[in-house]
Amino acid sequence: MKKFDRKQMAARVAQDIPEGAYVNLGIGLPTLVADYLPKGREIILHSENGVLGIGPRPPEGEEDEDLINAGKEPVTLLAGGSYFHHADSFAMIRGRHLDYCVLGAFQVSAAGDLANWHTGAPDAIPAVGGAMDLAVGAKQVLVMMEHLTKDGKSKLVERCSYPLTGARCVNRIYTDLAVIDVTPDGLHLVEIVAEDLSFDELQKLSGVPLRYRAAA
Amino acid sequence: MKKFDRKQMAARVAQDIPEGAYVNLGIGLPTLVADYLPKGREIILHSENGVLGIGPRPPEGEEDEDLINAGKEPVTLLAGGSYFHHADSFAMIRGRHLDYCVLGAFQVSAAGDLANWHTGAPDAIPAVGGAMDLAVGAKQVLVMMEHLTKDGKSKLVERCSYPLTGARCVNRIYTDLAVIDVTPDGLHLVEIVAEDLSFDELQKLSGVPLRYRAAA
Amino acid sequence: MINKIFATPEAALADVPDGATVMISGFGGAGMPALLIDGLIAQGATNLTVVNNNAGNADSGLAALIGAGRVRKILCTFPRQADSWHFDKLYRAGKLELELVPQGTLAERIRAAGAGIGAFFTPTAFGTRLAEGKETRHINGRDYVLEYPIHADYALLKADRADRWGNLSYRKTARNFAPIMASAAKCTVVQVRETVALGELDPETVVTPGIFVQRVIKSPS
Amino acid sequence: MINKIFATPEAALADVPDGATVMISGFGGAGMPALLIDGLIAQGATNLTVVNNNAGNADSGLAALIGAGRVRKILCTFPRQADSWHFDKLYRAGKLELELVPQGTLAERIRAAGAGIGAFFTPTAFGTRLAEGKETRHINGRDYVLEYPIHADYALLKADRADRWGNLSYRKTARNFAPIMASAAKCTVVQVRETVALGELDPETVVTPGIFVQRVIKSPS
Repeated sequence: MKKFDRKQMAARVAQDIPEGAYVNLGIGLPTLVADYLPKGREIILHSENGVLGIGPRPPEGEEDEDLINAGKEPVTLLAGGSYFHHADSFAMIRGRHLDYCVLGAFQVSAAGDLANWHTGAPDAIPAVGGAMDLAVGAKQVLVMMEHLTKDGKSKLVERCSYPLTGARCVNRIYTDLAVIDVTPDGLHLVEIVAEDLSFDELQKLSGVPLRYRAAA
Repeated sequence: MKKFDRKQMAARVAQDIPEGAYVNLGIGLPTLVADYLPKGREIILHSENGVLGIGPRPPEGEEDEDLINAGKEPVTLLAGGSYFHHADSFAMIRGRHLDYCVLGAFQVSAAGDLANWHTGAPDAIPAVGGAMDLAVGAKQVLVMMEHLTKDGKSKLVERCSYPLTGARCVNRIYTDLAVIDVTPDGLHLVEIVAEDLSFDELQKLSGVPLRYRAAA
Repeated sequence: MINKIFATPEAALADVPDGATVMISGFGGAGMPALLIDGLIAQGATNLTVVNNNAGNADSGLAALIGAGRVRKILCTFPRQADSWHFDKLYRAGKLELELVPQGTLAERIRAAGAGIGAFFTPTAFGTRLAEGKETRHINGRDYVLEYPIHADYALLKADRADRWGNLSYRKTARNFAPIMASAAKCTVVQVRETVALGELDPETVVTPGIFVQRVIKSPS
Repeated sequence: MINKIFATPEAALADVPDGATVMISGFGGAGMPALLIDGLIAQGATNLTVVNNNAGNADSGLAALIGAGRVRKILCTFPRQADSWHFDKLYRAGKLELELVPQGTLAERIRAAGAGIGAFFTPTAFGTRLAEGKETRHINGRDYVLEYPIHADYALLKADRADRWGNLSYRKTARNFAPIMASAAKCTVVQVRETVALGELDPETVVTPGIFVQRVIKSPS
């Protein structure tokens, strides 16, 4: 079996985002999706710190400390971009104006519950950012994560053991092994992306039953 | 007895508005206050349709249909003025950022209840505008009205018979006869403005007991 | 390529169904989308619920839509005007339902719809006839009334300039209700004085980002 | 003549009392009012409640205020950072209270304070640990959590340009929390890159009208 690497995962997510979509890419792995959006497809990226129309990272030496994304990385603004304050930015999110958000995850449950902000460790310093708003607000919540934890456990679970970010909010999951839809009757496999991985093998690596479904 | 005319009433209200105040002048009689603000005293006028820093009426022929006040009259904008949308405009009002509003009234009660939007007539078409927001929002609610109705009844009443605009919201009342404060223990006379009117005569014309009080 | 600029009001309004809730911007004449209202009259949708500050003046714009008998219900703050005769007549005849809303509550309910707020407590109208039957609550020394969002199927708006992404700027007090209505409707249609190339609107001064706008029509000059 | 421009941060911050609630703008470094935070440290007020997106980075700005032991409680959304060591140490020692708030709820609670809203229902955090103990309600098919406004005694903000009435414009994503914090504080103090003559800011592009601003300080260039 050959798993997708991070770049392949980002490209696979990018492929599903249509022309004209308004999209928020979460901090970390999801940010990588921006680099793989198909050329010529106009997609408008939002960041919760008050900007629509994010462009590529600026060339070295041309960073502007006043122009950053939610991950506090320097970005640029495309022609047609705009700035707004935090309440307006989250009005866009909470008011269901974003077509997609792409979030990382620790765990996703069979019901689409998302856990991505807290490991539940009693001594951990919690931090939530905009994840809970994105989870309830975006029209389509896409999760992008490795299929397994570092010690080989499935991140797809019957019930999240980590504290929830949002309940029943995830629509589609992209892992390094597969693309999986969350439906009212459980998880449906859209596509196996890892090379030389059978459905039965994927099922064994997954903590919840998967069903076949024709790709959307 | 010689009552104050409308201009004298407006000038008397204007005299009490201090330098630097943010003020909303209601439609009708209160709008007249703008013409009597003391020269050299910088006062910033707000209108609920989304403008701060209203200047005088434009010269004939220089009206701009996109620059109007809440009474839909053409106005101008002073240097330092700004525009904003209706939700932001009423955030200013409701959020207690306006120092003063000046409103007309049908009736004011001894407790400071205000009735200024509806006569209670069953066949009347109601209209409320921004009055209820101003009544609860401005730090100081000033009422400007004639002391008596056209048929000689006191507009100061024990209890409003007309539907309320706001409860216990009025701070000071300016009539063509007197200036009166609303206090926790009833109405206090600040000043008689009509010529040749004694306190006893004023009391007879008023539907509620008035007390003397040193002018503020 | 994203292009929200439509060629004609007919095309931009073709799918408005009977029974739709339609927000219309403007405060008096300032910001009233006359071209789009005329387009809606020509289009023929009826049984509409309209959200506007007023209930029409004289015989054009919203008053003409009301006069044509297309409006079932209106949510507004100040229907009664010297020249609101079309409204007055149908209202008195019991043919037009009115929900009278204080102006700031109207604005905040529209904004709440756009911002995904389920309900909010406002001090406005507490203790008055307009709060009768509504849930109230005493919070931190003050009395409040619970109010719910107003969502719309369409918003018909007027702005000053737009680009093909639907970013908008406005002119003076013609801004009024348009930015919040844009956020509260499923389909926001905007008539503008001028369309400009992408990037011509200063990103610091875009008042309505294009995410809230679906269709743009340039007014004939 | 109205003149909100102060000569020094000392003068603009002289009256901040111990125990004050202080909002501080900025998202990371963008929009962080470093001059005013340094002024507050020098001024000496302690036992403060601070509202910010984060809990300080490295050893300057908010981190320095926390490191100096002046903060009793912080309301923020993302305290944990690679370089939030001042916060981490005091928090782990039980010397600093944390109220963790989802970012959109933090923004909306600040906006609600400025807008006179008594409380609001938001869908964010429903069913999560951050909604535990809070009132919830099912409205029109969706679940919501009741949230209350956050008021402040002072807001320390950074903007780009200001005039003597306190009108403000911002630069790019440095705008972030400043406009809503300006509305939520009894006394809003702003450091700006540049002060300009009245009328120099385009009235269409003033982001924070001066009604929300009490004091302005020009940053040394």
